[in-house]
Amino acid sequence: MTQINMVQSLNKSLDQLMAEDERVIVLGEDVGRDGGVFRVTDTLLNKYGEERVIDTPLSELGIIGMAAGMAMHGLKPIAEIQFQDFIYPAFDQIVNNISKIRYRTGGRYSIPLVIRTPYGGGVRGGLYHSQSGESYFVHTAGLTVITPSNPYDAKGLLVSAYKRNDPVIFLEPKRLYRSVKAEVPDGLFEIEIGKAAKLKEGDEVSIITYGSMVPTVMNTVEKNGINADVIDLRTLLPMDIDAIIKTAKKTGRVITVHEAPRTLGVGAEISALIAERALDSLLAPIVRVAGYDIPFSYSHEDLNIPSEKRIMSAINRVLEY
Amino acid sequence: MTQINMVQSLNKSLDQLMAEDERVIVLGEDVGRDGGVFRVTDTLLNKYGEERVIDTPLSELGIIGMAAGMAMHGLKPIAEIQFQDFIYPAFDQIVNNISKIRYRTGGRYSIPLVIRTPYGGGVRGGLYHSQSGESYFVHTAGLTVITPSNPYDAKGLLVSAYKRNDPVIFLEPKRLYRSVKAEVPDGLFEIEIGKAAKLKEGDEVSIITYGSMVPTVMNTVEKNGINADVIDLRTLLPMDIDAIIKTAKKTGRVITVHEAPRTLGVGAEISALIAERALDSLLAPIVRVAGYDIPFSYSHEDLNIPSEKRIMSAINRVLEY
Amino acid sequence: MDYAEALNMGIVGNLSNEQTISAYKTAVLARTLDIKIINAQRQGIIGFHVPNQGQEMIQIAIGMLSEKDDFIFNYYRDLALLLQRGVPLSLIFDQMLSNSNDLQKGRQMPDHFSFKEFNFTTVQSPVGAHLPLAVGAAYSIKYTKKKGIVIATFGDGATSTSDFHAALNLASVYNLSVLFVCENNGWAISLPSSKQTKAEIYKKGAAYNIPGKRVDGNDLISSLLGLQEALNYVRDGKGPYLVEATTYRIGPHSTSDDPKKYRSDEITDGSENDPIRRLENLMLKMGVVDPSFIQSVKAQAKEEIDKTMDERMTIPPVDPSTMFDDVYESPSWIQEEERREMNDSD
Amino acid sequence: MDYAEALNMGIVGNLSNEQTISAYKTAVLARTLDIKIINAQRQGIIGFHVPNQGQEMIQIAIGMLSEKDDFIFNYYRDLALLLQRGVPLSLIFDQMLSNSNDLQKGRQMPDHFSFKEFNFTTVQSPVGAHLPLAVGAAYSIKYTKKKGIVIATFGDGATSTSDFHAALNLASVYNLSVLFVCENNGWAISLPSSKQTKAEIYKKGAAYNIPGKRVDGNDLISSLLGLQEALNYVRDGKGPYLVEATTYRIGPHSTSDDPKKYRSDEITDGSENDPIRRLENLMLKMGVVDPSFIQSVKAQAKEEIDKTMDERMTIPPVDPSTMFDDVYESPSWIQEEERREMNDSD
Ligand SMILES: Cc1ncc(C[n+]2csc(CCOP(=O)(O)OP(=O)(O)O)c2C)c(N)n1
Ligand SMILES: Cc1ncc(C[n+]2csc(CCOP(=O)(O)OP(=O)(O)O)c2C)c(N)n1
Ligand SMILES: [Mg+2]
Ligand SMILES: [Mg+2]
Repeated sequence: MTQINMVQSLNKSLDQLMAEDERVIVLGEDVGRDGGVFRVTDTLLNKYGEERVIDTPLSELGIIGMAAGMAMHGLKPIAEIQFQDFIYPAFDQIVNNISKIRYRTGGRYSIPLVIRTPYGGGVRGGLYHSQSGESYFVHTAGLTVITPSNPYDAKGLLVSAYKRNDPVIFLEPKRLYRSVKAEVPDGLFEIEIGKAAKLKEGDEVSIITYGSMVPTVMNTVEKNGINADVIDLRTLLPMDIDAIIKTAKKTGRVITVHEAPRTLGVGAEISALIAERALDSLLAPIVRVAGYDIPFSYSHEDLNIPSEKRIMSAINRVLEY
Repeated sequence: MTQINMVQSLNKSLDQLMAEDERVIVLGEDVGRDGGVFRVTDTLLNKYGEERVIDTPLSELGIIGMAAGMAMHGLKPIAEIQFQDFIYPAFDQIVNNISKIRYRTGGRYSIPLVIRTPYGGGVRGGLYHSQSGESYFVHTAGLTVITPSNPYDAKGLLVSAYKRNDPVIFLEPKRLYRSVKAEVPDGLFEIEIGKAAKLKEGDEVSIITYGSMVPTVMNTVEKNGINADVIDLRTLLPMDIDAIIKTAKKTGRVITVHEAPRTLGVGAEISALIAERALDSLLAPIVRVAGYDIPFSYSHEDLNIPSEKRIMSAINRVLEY
Repeated sequence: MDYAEALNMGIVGNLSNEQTISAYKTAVLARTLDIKIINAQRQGIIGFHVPNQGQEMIQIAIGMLSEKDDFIFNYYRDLALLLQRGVPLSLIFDQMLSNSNDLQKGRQMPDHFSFKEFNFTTVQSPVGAHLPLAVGAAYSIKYTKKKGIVIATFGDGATSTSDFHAALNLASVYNLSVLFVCENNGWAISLPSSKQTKAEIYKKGAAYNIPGKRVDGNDLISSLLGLQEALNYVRDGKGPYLVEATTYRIGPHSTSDDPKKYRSDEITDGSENDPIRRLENLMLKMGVVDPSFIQSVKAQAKEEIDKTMDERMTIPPVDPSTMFDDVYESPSWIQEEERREMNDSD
Repeated sequence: MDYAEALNMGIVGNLSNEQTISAYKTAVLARTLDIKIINAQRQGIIGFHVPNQGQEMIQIAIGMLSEKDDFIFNYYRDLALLLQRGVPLSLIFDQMLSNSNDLQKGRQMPDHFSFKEFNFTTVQSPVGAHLPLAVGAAYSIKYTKKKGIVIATFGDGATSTSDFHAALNLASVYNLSVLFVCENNGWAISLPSSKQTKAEIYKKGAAYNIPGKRVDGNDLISSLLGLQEALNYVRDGKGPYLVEATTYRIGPHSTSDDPKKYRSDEITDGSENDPIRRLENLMLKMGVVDPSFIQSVKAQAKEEIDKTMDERMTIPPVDPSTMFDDVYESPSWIQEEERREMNDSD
């Protein structure tokens, strides 16, 4: 096993899934000849041809709607939306069609579709190449929402997403595409959907985070020698309720960290779950560290993404409470 | 002052605003000749003509996008989306354009646009005429989200929405369109955006709700003689933080009630705000009574909308805690 | 199309008497069913209905020319099409009544059908949203080299949707076998087609290099003729095709609608220009049937429908606890917890 | 269009020498600016750029024929159009550098301009999303009986978006004065136009009964001619019009793109088929200018641009605390609280 980054891991996983299963079709803008603007689908066109690696016209609605039709009829499409910011033209298809087709047909049709899309800040992309829109999907029953935080999870979760018989929104933290390397097994393997990862055991404070913020949280905790329980949710819908409640009860001090805006960010749901189920264990307010409730300003990207400093000040706030 | 219902109140308010201000344009599907499928725009076409009361083609994207362009250029459009369930084809315009144009132009353009739309269950409309999608908008900075719960507030809030120089999502609880009557002043008046209404003073439990659930909550509380502080948020973004924290501190027992699905419903944000700011005052878990995390099944509509029974059982849970 | 002209062209000759009679029977069945449902709705037995009346002929023509392997992505106003492709009345009633036999478990409003066995995929309320799915299905057929094509129906209103635009462009770019049939009934609720768009609908294919054709959708023969030409094109693998069938919505938009607010009815049930009456007149004129036969078809339809509805009404409603199933292949902890919560609060 | 032919038709005669020279100067300025920005991007001084090279002529033609009162809804690749309508270099640099003079307060990526004083409304990244806004603006102009029309530019990729479809239909239904100009540069990042759609783009108007026309967007005269005809139609209140200007994206899609992965360059900067070179050759051939004049235009452009950039680079960056302004007319408690939180954590 060699060390590879997340782009390499995803690319290899797609390649293996396509080699193994003829029903897998990759489609999206610039996924073919160009290999994807982040190169996640590089070389796939040459290997699998135009019928299976489809460069689509500029229509997110078309990509997701067509992929859903394929999925209803025997294929296993893996669609790419070039930036998560551009998924909204397909939002009606997501909310009103793909998340409800199994339900409304009484379970007689299903949509085994994976929608991969890079999200979050970190490429100096201003308002429209930086959004973290996970809340819009987490509020939508029928969807499964996943976000890996490292090259290993990226593979295991993508394989699980592919195996799932329901639509999956697979959010790739673009800031971590090339910044983190890890050993990733050559073969295909799965990581259970709905199960969080415990990244660090600790007793004094619980930090619940996911995706793009994981390395920042880990750096903060390690540099400052914090005795923290750190949880990487990995699946945002359905969230790992057991892991959340267990850590809250253990430390009594909880911080949530994500890049999406605070108001109705995923942190809100975590707080609410804890305030419903573990109130008596709480020793301090549940503090949310999040992106601000503003569009993602081009010039001040770094200020909008939660920094180690902001995380540390939240830790101090709950520890000193 | 005579007693009128919410449809009459909204209709009269629109009529008065159009009479007073030539910049007001009403547009949407079937708003003209038909007077709107719920009759909210009845008679306006005859009074103000086709240029100001526009029957549009079947394109929510077109309605909202065109209205936004009008708003950028001196008009005051009030758009109707026939059912909130059908707003999603315009979601990209809402999330990426109208909520961000003031910001991205450095404040040099604004979008004084009101988008009215009926939401919630109660008309036996199954999956697609019953959704409560407020969370999608409340998570979107740049929008203002309002929902009245009675004919009086409907007028005051609509007038305030019209006066606002920013886009407003105005959610009308269709179940209450004709079921509640109230005295409404003839003249135009405003209700401050961002301010909740205290519907009932009490000490033992706080119930925070809004829109379609208000009468159900009030009935529950009154029938069962509950000593409750009842808050009707009226504005969902920005929420009245002072009212929320004050009541939480006062009673220490909080219930949130809404029709939207629980996961990342507005109740989650309320819980999180309280868990951050009033933890020490809490005497019981914060309990969310909400629609279920499922599509809105046609046959079991009544079971999906929180009932008096479910609200009462939540009240008992926190009171007995 | 003028019948005499059709006769002269020898077209009707291509259609056997049996086929014509069978089409006529389906039309009468559909019309009778529609009236029955509207009455049931008025009595509160059925919750809602979008009447099919006036649009039977084009739908029956589609049904006649479609093949078993074709996938149909229809819209909510296609009762006659369902019947023509053989969906039993019982299953239709089960859905309209949302009883426990309904294949969809009572989850959708009446008229929002899904009959997998008949390759009727699934109807949603959001107008046009099935069209990109239809294109994906066609991609799948092509890729897996299966038999059959895709036929998608929709109204004139749907042509303004984003889905229509995306679907036609993709079908054209990938040269997929999709027959798009617009049932232009003149109205989208209260909006006349002339305000929906300033173009003739069959010409909208030009934006995607898709050929288009208009047929008289109130006339069985014109519909069959035009569809046949389009279907030959599509089945030959030449790509998608757009047919505009001009037709007329005889009733209100739905049982919630009052068309008096916005139009005067141009065609009414049973009048000389009612498409069923037109077929009746043709058959009588050509001596295919006699008036007593017509009467017996109508009586039989009524009897069959009354009987079936009585029978289906005895089936109990759907069990509410199923309402948490099928959100996912298996429910997550959230649905399980909510199911328990609901059961507890009973 | 062949230049000799144009000469024969007496067309060039309609254009004064001064106008041609002025157009040429703008083209050179735009090209020089583009090269400057790309270099600045390589040095990390400017964050990002979508090169304008190759598309100058159609943009300059639009600028020449547009009037002060017209509202322009342009897209991100329209540098020459901005210059032709008189936007000062200084303001362009302020935006590209996101300095504290930037009218947008540094909030958007480079090339996403808004110059209200010049009736350039606002550019967003999501392709096509400005088109419905353009239609609304035209509605407003019509309703308030103001002067001017709306001109919207966009790429070939944008024709596949939902916004394009909605916008053209509405502009047609309400007979609004919108000139739609598609700058078909052959590519949408790596997708050639031939895979974007199987129709010719100027024919897409047919779906809405909007007339369409194709012009050689690499040729000033052909662009002016075609646009003039379209503008006459629009200014006469006859409704919207769709112009397809065929052009060519000389550079990469953006500074993040590597076109070698998907194409070989067909037109390169300064080659015989470069649109600026073509205009140069025409002017030389017609004796409007001599080679030394050409040299001096280029030298002047470079000097002006170097000077302006040096000057604008001395302006300090935007104050971060402004980042919470303009979410609303006045910030809600949420933005105020977050602003305080940010300041405290400093
Ligand atoms: C996206 C969307 N917007 C609005 C509606 C409300 N609505 C239901 S049917 C309809 C008119 C549809 O007209 P058309 O497509 O011509 O079909 P018809 O009903 O005439 O058969 C409208 C506006 C909807 N169902 N979906
Ligand atoms: C809705 C949306 N989807 C995807 C993108 C990513 N993207 C940016 S530019 C572009 C291609 C645009 O091509 P075209 O419209 O021809 O304009 P050009 O860049 O060629 O001038 C794409 C796919 C986007 N900005 N917006
Ligand atoms: Mg219609
Ligand atoms: Mg292009």
